Amino acid sequence: MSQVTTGNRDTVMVVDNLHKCFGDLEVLKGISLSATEGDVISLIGSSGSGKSTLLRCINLLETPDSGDVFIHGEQIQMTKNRRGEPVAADPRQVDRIRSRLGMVFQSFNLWSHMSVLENVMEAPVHVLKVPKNEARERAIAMLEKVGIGDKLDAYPAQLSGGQQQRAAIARALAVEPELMLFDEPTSALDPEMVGEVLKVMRQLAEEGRTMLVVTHEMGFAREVSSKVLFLHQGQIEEQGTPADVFNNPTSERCRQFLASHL
Amino acid sequence: MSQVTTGNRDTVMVVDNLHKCFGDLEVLKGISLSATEGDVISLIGSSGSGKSTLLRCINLLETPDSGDVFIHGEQIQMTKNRRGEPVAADPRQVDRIRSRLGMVFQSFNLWSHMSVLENVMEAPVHVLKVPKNEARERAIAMLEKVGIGDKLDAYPAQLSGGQQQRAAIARALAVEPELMLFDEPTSALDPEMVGEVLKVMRQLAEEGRTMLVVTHEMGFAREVSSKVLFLHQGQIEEQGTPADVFNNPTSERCRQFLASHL
Amino acid sequence: MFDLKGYGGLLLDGLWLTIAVGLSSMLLAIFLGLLGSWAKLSRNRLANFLADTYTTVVRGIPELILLLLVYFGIPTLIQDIAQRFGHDITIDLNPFLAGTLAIGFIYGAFSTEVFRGAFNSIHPGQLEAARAMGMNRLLAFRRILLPQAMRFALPGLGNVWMVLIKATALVSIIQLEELMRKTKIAANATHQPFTFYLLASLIYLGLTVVSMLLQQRAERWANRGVAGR
Amino acid sequence: MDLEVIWENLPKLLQGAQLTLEITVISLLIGLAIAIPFALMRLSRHAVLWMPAYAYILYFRGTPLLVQLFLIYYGSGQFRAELSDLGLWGFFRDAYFCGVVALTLNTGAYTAEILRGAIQAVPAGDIEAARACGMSKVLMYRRIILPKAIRLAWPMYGNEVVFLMQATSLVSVITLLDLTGVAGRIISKTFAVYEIYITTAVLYLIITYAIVFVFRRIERRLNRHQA
Amino acid sequence: ETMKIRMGTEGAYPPFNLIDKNGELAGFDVEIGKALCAAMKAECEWVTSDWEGIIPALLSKKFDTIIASMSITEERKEKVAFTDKYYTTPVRFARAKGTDFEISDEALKGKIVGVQASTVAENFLRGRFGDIVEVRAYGTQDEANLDLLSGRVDLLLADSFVLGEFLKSESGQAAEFVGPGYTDKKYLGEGIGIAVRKEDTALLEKLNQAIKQIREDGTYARINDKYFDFDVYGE
Ligand SMILES: Nc1ncnc2c1ncn2[C@@H]1O[C@H](COP(=O)(O)OP(=O)(O)OP(=O)(O)O)[C@@H](O)[C@H]1O
Ligand SMILES: Nc1ncnc2c1ncn2[C@@H]1O[C@H](COP(=O)(O)OP(=O)(O)OP(=O)(O)O)[C@@H](O)[C@H]1O
Ligand SMILES: [Mg+2]
Ligand SMILES: [Mg+2]
Repeated sequence: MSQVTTGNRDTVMVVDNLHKCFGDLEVLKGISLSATEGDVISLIGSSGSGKSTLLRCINLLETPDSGDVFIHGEQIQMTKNRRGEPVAADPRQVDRIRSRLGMVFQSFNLWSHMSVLENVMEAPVHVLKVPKNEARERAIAMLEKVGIGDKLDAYPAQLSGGQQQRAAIARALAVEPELMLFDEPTSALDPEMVGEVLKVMRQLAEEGRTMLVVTHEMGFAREVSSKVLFLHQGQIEEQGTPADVFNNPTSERCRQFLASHL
Repeated sequence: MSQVTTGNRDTVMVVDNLHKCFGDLEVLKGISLSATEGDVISLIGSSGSGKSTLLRCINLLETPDSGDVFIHGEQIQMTKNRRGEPVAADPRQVDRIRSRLGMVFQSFNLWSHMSVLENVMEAPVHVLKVPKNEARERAIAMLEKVGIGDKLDAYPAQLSGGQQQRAAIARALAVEPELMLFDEPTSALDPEMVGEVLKVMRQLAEEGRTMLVVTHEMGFAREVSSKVLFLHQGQIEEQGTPADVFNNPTSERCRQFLASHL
Repeated sequence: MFDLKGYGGLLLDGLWLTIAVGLSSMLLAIFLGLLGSWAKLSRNRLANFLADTYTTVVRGIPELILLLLVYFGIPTLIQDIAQRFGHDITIDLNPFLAGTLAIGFIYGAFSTEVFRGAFNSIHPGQLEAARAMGMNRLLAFRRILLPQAMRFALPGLGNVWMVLIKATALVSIIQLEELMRKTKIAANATHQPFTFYLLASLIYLGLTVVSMLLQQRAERWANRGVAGR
Repeated sequence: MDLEVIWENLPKLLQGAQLTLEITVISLLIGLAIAIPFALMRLSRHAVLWMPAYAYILYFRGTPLLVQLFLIYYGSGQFRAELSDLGLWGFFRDAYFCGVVALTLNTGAYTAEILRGAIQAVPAGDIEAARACGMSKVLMYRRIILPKAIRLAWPMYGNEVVFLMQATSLVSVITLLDLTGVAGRIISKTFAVYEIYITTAVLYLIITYAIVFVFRRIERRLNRHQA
Repeated sequence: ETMKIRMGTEGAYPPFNLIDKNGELAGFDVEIGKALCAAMKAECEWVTSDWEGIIPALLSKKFDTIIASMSITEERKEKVAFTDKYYTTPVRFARAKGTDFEISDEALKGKIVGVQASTVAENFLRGRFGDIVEVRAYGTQDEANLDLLSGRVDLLLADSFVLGEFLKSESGQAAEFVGPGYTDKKYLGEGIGIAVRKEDTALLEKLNQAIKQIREDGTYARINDKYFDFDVYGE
């Protein structure tokens, strides 16, 4: 397996031998990966293979059973609580790290009691302490970029599926995160809109931001990403540049998966 | 515009000049369409164009402002309430008609207090009065078909996005509906699983069931459907056989939309 | 610890009556609460109006007054009318029934509000899915809405129950000797109000502990399937 | 119906109603202020935090308000010497103070329990989204969880306000003359049972209606987001 | 045919009427009531009711008489009819030992006086001293007693017998009588009577007869001596 690293760029994230179980079900069986500045890593794999769980473990929405996560070289400190379950040792550290990550959820998770604009402004204003006016301007610009500038005052319940997803993307981008975790960010979008969103993402990559993207869009994985990981039953079965993975997959399972792509 | 009809097959559904507003926003501006037995109609269009709203109007989850819906030749009777809002005249008629339609929601809407199996058994047992044992067997078979036979007793919150979507598909199919309304049924699925689900749908089409499918999968629209509709700003801009629409779109807007397909 | 001067048995009798009146009126209250919240959320204006009137008026009038009106006022009125026509009748409302009806009726209004809030909290998609499967209103209510509403309603119902069980003390005014009245009797007879009031509060506390444990179990059951926090 | 009795006693009843309103409002405001920290403590995983909160909520929800009033008022009388030494007897001597203390602690416990239920009912997705953007626990509670929980709790809290308003009628056991107390006194003099009770009921009804009206208004504002 | 009467009482006003530990009614009122029944050759059934509901209960025929140490007052007479008195006691002030409150209009100025609500003692206090003292009304005598001891009130005014019982008790040692006994008819009424509904004139007549009879045949004296070391009937 080849490893994509570029000498003079910073390592943004390292995941080392991550394990996670839900009850008896072992969902992640020792995942290791790393991302350097400007990397766009696509995570592909069949439904239920653990992609969302991996993303959620990286920003500690799920607590890994074992393994380490480093963000910008800083290790997220873990400890065990009295029941022997692993927990974060320092909640402040976690908050601080999270505020530099952006996440788009598979199910969007927009705050239903806030308008779209309020959703997007929330973190910049209250977490990053950006002045309100500035945050509003940037939020509006972001929402216009994803094509829902006319829905600023609508509540999430009044949006179509794709509009909700775009609002969620805008919300994640509004904190100008150093590392972005996208969980199927284009699943509810039409091809045209997918194109638009991908354009935004490519632009971000060029600005040097790092992204970890779970996607079913093989087109995206092939064209935008600098590295592709194929997850299968909780393990990384295959990884490499898009060219490697798509043209010469070494794993049988991966070949099969890619073959089914219409 | 060409119209796809086949002389000796029954007309399953007719929608005639449907209008729907949300407040000032006119979402559907006079939609007419019809489906005959065995038809698979793909509804494509950009995000926010009114696709979900159209599906929801057909089974009266949204009440249309004007226009008629016929299911198997039976017109859904509308009347006005005292405030002048249109409402269904006979709730029993609506219930009866709905029990012959199946719907997969864009946001799945699985019942969160029931396990996957219970979700799928619910309507057959309590609406259609299928004996419990029989319903259970059929539900299990259906869940296995969509590949989540190992998640029978999991609750929706414990499923991955794609698993939830498959459970929702199984739930809709379990009532063996005559007309199925699918709202982006494969959005959360990986390409492999998309292939599986499409196989199931194709099979259903061959059994003579009729389907109306909102989709962003142009591959699906092209290969499976008997008719493609392109919705734009609440109107049908383009319709015809997949070949017609994809190869010779007459509308400028439609051409543009399809061009962006990666 | 407490010198009860032999009044323990008396208090126990009172406790049973408190529990009996409490449970039966709570059942009535839940039934009326479901009915009332349904009426409030329905689109029928008459039902809205009736339910609104019910909850405002009943919640607004002090329970004591309502109870007196039901138990004394109505029989007196009927007797007076009968007398005017030359009949001398005695209307004897069973105090247990009257107490249960009055308290159930009053707390039905409070549980109406609890259920209304609970039904409002259910994600609309849950009902839509039920309707789309062809469930009629009643079936969707029974199978989908009610179980999910219980999730949101249980804490509020718990509160109603806590207040209700203590409000049963009111029925002493209609000659039902429940715990509080027995306590008063014992406190007066022995001139030891602290002893007996403290004891009564401990008994109520015991009832509460049992109720809270049951409520916790019920909440755990109602919250099945929701990611545990 | 003897309208004259009503007319004659109306000023006294209105005075009683004023006391009722006063005590209700004061206890409600302080009660709400203490309910929020207690609800949060109750949900904490640290025994030092949740145990006292649990005990407080249990006791004040678990025992009759009548007994609480009795114990706080007459009980404090038993400790006059000790309270005097602490300089607190001046407060406890006053029935008004004791009444407000008892009602505040009582409504605080009920409100804390309502809030606890509502906080637990906040959808998991909302909380995850808040955590994912780096909100600290405090910020998350302030911006996401509490605003949402208040929406869920609102109708039940409306109940609690009405409960409390009516519960104030018990303060007559500690010699305060609220609306019910005044009514009782007039009745014992005039025996115009139905006249006075019905007038009292109407006064209570007016207050309740005002409360319900305000709560409805606020609820509608809070629920704007529900399409 | 024997007459059937339902006798109503409170059961929470010892020693006049109370419920003993076996749940049986006892007390002076109750024994008098039983004696009256015997004298009338009536069959009696006893019913208890909270004090607040006792007159409404009589009026709505939950029972036929109230024999619960109820003073005969003008206001009550508007609603119910009373028999002749069957006992009467004066009311008196009490103060905490170690205080020097005297009973005179000047000395009482601004003092706080505790009294049981809805009793003739309250009537009297408000009528006679209402402009001078601050009246504080309690639900039960015990509560008023507690507040005398805690110093929240300066003086108590109550039925001299009930108060005497308290002063004899252990906690009552810290207090003492002060001033004379009052029997002012204007406020204190004409003594304690049995209430019946106004229309039941025949019953009223019979009860009055029976009271006379037990006074004469010594039954009253026998019951009196069981409870009191003086004649509670008054003059
Ligand atoms: N309840 C509502 N209140 C107000 N506006 C609404 C409501 N529901 C939908 N809309 C608006 O109606 C338009 C059409 O919505 P619809 O959900 O039908 O779009 P769609 O074609 O399904 O889009 P997508 O592909 O993103 O799901 C959108 O602009 C949306 O904002
Ligand atoms: N809270 C939970 N409790 C129990 N099992 C869970 C829970 N969350 C996820 N799982 C299980 O873990 C496995 C991995 O889930 P995950 O959401 O990571 O899949 P995924 O790769 O994101 O799939 P998809 O493409 O369908 O979203 C699934 O089998 C799922 O059922
Ligand atoms: Mg996923
Ligand atoms: Mg849609």
